[in-house]
Amino acid sequence: MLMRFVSVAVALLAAPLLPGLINKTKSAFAGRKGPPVLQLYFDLAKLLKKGAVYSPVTTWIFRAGPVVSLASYLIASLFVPFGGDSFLSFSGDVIAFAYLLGLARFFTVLAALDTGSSFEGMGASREVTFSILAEPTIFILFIVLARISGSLSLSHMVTPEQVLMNPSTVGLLLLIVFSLFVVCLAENSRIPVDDPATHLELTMIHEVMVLDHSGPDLAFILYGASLKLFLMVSLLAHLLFPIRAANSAQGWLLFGILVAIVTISIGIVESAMARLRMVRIPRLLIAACMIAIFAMIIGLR
Amino acid sequence: MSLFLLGLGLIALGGILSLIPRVPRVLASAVCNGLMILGCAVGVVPAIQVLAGGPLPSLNMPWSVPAGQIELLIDPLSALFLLLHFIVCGSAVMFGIPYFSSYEKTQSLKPVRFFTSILIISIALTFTAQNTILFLGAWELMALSTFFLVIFEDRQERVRKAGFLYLIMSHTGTLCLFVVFLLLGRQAGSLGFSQMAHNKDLLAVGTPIFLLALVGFGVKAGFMPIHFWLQEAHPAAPTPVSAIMSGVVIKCGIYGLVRVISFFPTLPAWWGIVLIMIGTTSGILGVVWALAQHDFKRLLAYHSIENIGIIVLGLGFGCLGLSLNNPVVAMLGLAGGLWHTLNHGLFKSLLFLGAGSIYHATGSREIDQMGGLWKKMPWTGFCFLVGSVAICGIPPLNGFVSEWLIYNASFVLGIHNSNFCFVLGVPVLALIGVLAAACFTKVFGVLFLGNARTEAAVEAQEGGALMLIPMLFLASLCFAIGLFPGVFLPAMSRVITVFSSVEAGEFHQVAMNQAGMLAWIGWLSVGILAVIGVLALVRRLFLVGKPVSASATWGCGYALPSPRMQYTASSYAQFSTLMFRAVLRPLVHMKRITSLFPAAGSFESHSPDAVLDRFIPRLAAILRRVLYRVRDFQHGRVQFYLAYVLLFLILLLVWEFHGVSLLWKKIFLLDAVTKVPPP
Amino acid sequence: MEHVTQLLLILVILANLFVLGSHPLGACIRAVALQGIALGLLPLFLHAEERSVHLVFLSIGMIGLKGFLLPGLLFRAIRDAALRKEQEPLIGFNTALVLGAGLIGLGFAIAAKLPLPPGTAASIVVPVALATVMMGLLVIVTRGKILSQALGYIMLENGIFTFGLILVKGLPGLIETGVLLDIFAGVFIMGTVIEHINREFGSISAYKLSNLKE
Amino acid sequence: MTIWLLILIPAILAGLSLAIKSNVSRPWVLVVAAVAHSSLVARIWFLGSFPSSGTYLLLDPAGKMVLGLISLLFLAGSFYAVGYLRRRVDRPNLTFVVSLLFFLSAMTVVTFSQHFGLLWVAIEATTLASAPLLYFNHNQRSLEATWKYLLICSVGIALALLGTFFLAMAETFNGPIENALLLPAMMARAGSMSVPWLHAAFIFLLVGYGTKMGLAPLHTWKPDAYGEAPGVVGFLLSGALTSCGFLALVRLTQVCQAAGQMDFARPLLILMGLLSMGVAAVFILGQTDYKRMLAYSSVEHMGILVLGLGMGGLATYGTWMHLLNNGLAKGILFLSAGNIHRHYKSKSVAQVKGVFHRLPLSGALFMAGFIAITGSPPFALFMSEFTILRGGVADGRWGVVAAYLGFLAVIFIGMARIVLSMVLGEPPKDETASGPKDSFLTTLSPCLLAAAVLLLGLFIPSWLNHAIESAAALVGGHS
Repeated sequence: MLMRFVSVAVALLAAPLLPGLINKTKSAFAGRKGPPVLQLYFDLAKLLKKGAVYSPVTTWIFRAGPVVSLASYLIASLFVPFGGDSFLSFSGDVIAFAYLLGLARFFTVLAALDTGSSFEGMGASREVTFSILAEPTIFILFIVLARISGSLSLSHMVTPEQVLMNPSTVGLLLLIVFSLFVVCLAENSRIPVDDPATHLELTMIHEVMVLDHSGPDLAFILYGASLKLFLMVSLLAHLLFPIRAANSAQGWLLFGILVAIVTISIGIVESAMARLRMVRIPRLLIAACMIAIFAMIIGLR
Repeated sequence: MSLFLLGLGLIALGGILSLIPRVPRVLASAVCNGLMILGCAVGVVPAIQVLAGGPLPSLNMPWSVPAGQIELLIDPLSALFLLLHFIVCGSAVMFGIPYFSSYEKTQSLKPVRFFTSILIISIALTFTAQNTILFLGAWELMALSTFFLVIFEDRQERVRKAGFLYLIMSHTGTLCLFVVFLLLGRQAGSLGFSQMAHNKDLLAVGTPIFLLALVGFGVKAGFMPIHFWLQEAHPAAPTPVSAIMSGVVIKCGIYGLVRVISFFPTLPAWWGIVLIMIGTTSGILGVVWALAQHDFKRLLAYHSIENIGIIVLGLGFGCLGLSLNNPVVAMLGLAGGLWHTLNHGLFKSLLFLGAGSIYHATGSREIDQMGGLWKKMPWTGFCFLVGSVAICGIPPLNGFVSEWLIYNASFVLGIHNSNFCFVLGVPVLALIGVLAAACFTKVFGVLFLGNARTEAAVEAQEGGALMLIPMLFLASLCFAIGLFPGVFLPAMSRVITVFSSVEAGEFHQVAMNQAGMLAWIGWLSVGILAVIGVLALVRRLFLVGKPVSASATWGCGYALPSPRMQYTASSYAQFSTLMFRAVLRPLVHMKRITSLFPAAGSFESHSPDAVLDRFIPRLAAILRRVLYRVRDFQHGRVQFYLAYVLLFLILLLVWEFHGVSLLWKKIFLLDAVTKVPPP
Repeated sequence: MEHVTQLLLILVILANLFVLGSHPLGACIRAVALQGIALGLLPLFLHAEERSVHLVFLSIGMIGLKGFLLPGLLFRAIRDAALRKEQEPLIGFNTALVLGAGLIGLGFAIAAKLPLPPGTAASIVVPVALATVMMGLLVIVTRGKILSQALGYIMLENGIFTFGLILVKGLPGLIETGVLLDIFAGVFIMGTVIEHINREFGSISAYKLSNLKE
Repeated sequence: MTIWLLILIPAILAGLSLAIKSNVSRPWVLVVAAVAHSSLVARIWFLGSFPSSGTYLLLDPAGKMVLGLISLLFLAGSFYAVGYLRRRVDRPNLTFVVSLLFFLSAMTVVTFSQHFGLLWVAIEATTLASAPLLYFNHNQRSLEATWKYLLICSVGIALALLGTFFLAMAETFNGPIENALLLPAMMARAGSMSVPWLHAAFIFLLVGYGTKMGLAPLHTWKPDAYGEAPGVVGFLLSGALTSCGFLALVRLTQVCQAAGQMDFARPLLILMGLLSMGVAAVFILGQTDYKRMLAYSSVEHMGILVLGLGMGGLATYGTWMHLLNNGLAKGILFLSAGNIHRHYKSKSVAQVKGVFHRLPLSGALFMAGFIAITGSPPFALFMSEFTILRGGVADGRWGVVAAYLGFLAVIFIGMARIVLSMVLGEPPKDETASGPKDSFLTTLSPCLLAAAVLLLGLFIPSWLNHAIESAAALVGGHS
């Protein structure tokens, strides 16, 4: 039990590392030195020390947005296995996991609309539109995973050890990983869907929704975003090498390496690709969805 | 039973007293509405007792009409629906007190009170009747009283059209039900429900019964594509009535379907698949059309279609589970579907009451004319938010509980079966959920957040305690179910034992297992609230002693933003509806900006209903042409009329004396067919 | 006697055909009057074996009524309305004749299926009666003048009477009441209405009477 | 004695009314006649007796049902007629009152007559008595309607006469007999009747009395007559007179049944019923005149009656209930439509808007009548139409069941469109140009009728049920 607490605590502490790692990768590709890997920790510390500025248009919802979304990510992290078993696990927790992300999105979007800014409204509109495509994809992937693993609990689903016994399903796993990777990029506002680095509001999705937040609120948002990225990367990491480890040193080592691989791949994709035009993004997501459906057809056979 | 009858009696008394002429307004309102609310409060008690495992109250009296019998029984299924019914109606009636008072100057409220009481009573009888005649009588009475409530503002063309549509669709559906119950009665040898249940003979005519029940009950419930009265009638009715309609009346369709299915001792697998297909269509298309609306009551009406889709999806899985003999799936699907019925009734009536509150305050139903209402009506805003989160199926509210069960049903089927249909539920529910979230962020965001767009929205204010109490009551119920679902599961497992094809012992076991799982969901929801509370505290602590200042919203450098520049409901949904334009086929009226010094531009879009606004007019045009021809037979000349007499006479003579009669009998299926033997 | 009966019945049919095929109203009325006289004579020959007073009275009454009174009334009506010809039939006279012939055939075809009680004198009574009824209806249907329609109605009545004659023995009284009452209804009430129509519409063309329709 | 009183009281009062000079007070004679008639009928009903006067006039259960209905409707109609004629004192109403009383007399004879010849005479008399009623308005339109009514019904009745002759032929086929055409005697020796002649008689009587009843395609006089006649006349024609036609068909069916010829009669009755419903459905859809709509509704219900009669068994039991219910419900509709017509001065649906707001009581009654006549609970017609349907399903006549429900649905849609567009909406602005509003006498009868239809839908007293059952038993019906 104690190990599980520790496990979650480690994950929560490690989450802000990922954006730093991605940025490092990108800098390496660009031939720059780049910001330190721990940059986000510094940012968070600085933001938490600051006061906040609120628009008079905003209400309670604006303040609740970051809190609710961070709370959902925190709870969601209980279902995800890191170095070993997840903190919590019950049949059907996978649905709860997805809907917690939905709760976070719901309040983030409302907080954006609360500012009365047309830019933030635009961001919110885009966010929900892309989620319309991403969400069913995730669930289709969940079906395949449930079918392979025979379980409805997230920590078992992303470590379907049966696959290793049956080489023919390895291809299936690859399809799943690819599809989930695309969804992960979209959900976490990475290139080619969204560009977290740009400051042109018109081209952004997630960043534009949080334009008006400041101080601890922004810290909550930034931390929440990194946590969400960490959670999804963790899922991908497990799927890359689906073996169920106890909360042991080897388990954490393996997990760390896999997370790094996925994170660096994200960095590589970000470096190698340009941001897609807004109207092209649905096509990318639909492609991911089609791959997921293909996986489902194979998986159901 | 006496409590139930006492409740109905109080409600009836309220209705009858409302007809007394020349009573002071305040007194009439207080007495009639008070009696109705009290009646609902009394009536809900036996429902709760039954769900808690108490004995089933029943009443059996002779009734001197052909084949009639006054036979009432509150079994767990009835109790579930009665619970919802009395809660929603009591709340709506209380809400109606201030809501209708604004109409009092222009028209009499007597019909509203009278027909409301008739409506409440007839629905309660629908849910408890155990005799076909009584059931159909109550059913049609419910439809008629709803009709009279819908046409409350009959001077408006829109309301008249809605009332007409509702009436004819409802009656046509009822005619299908006549056959359903007569077929059941023919096979069972009696028109009593108790003889129909568990009857093996029913299966011989199962197919026509099922299909006709789908049409007959589906019209009332709003299955696509026979939903099309719904999005007209719900917005046209006064809001408390819309709340009852969306919360309870359409649930009568679900109740009837479940009741009929529950008679069958075994179910063909294709029934479940058909239900899943209907659920999928209604769910997705309902929410897609909702997304494209900008009249908030119409939008809520389309959401009712969506949620009916979810309910039917759940029932479909349940039936599939029953026919595949998989108690886990059956339990999950049926419990999910029926529970969602309850949940939807609660949060949808909550949302309608919220909408009514806004309409009462602003006099408009255009989402795009609102904005910033949270500051004026925080309580309504809070309740509406609770309803919005719940309808999207997001934790920690009740919508999540039932959707979680249905998801699980589909997942469990998918793990063990290779049929594509079986797993359809999962992505469909995901799509519906995310579309609903898109829609309700739109509604809530544009109504309550940002800046007010019109004068009416600036001057809006809360409608008083009588409006808020029912909303807060419903909202608290949404929370209660969301936070403590495990408490309600035993009641649900009792409801499911009503099905003839369910063996109680086995299901109880499964139900108990699920209760363990649902307890987790409850803990999860509690956890969310707790973590939110802690984080809010943390945030507060961080801000202690720090400067918190106010400054205008960052306009990306634009210095003079006006409320009209905010994202509207239409613009917010435009990107998403673009993806569904193939089915929505929106009508766009736009003045493009073409010159360098542009004149005022404009943009307007409507998404007409596919069935009502596209298919029906075409059908009607064809029909009109044919009718025009036929009506020429009555063209006024008496000679022709006599010619018909002559020709008819000759026809009959030839028929009789030259042996054509046998042929005619064959063509018109006039011959009696003996009872279908059991297989 | 059989031959006389046959002859009278053929006369009835011929009168029918004459009315169907000709347009001077006067001639048509005369033909119907002749038909009435022939019918009036029929009971005497049809039940030749028993010459009862009853039959004689019936015969005289019929001849008086159908042969003289009704035609007289109709003559007066055409004089009042200054009508001479049926100018606006719905279908041509030739077509009407063909249809009439068809109806005679039909009458015979149907009658062939209806057995005659043993001892009935004239075998063609039934087909002639049926044909006359239907041809009377045909006249009403095809003619445009209300007077012609009244004429058709009398033919229809004549057809019924023809058949009734078979039953005279079995059902004393019924035939008389029936036919007289019917004549009363058909002609006197209709006559009153015709007069009203003439006043209101200024014509007795049936075509004017087609305002009420869908 | 009772029989002769019932027949003669209206006739004598008709004579008395000649002596009354005032157009205002004369109509009260109707009420006197109706009250006297109905109290005598009520006495017959509650004593449970079946009076007879010789062999020709005798009350049997079927006649008792129809007699009760006619008397009740006439009672309702008489009060309304007083209210109606008070509004139309400008028109002389002597002919109207006298004809109405003779009409009652003739209908009474129909219910008693046990002899086909007498039945025929009485029905012919009803035609003659009702013709002046149609012509009450004395304008071109009513004249045309009267002419059509007379002509078509006269042809029909002539065919019925021929049919009666055929029936006599069938009976006397094997030689002269006593009591020919007398119903009980005929039924007793039905087995030895000549079948071909019976069939021919059936066809001619069906066409003849069917014309009187207004079955399609012989219904063509109905929309014109009902459309042009005053509301109360339309009501008595559609409720009472058609019941007489129905009784004639019941007599015919009795004979067929006794002769074992129902296999022949059934399909004819069923087809004719369905045809009537179908024609009514087509013409109600898109109708623009609400009184004509009521006429087609009458065609529909006559169709339902013969349909039920043809199906036999349970359906026939339902038919007898329906006869009663239809008569009562037609009263609500025709009488309230008459009020609406008087007020709006138009029969066109397009001209009549917002009756609920202008004439609340008549509007509510018209709406209630519509709900009742289309067979919706809680009104009694639901019970009877449902029972007929139950009979169809019980016998497994799927084709009939499907057509029956289909037509009911179409008729509901057609009527709903018309009725709703009339009762709802904004009434015309200039209230001064409109006719009289509701008065006590013109709404009393329809209100009471509505109450009766409602009560019968919730509760059927055992004595009434017994009467219906014994009437149905005559033609092979059972509950």
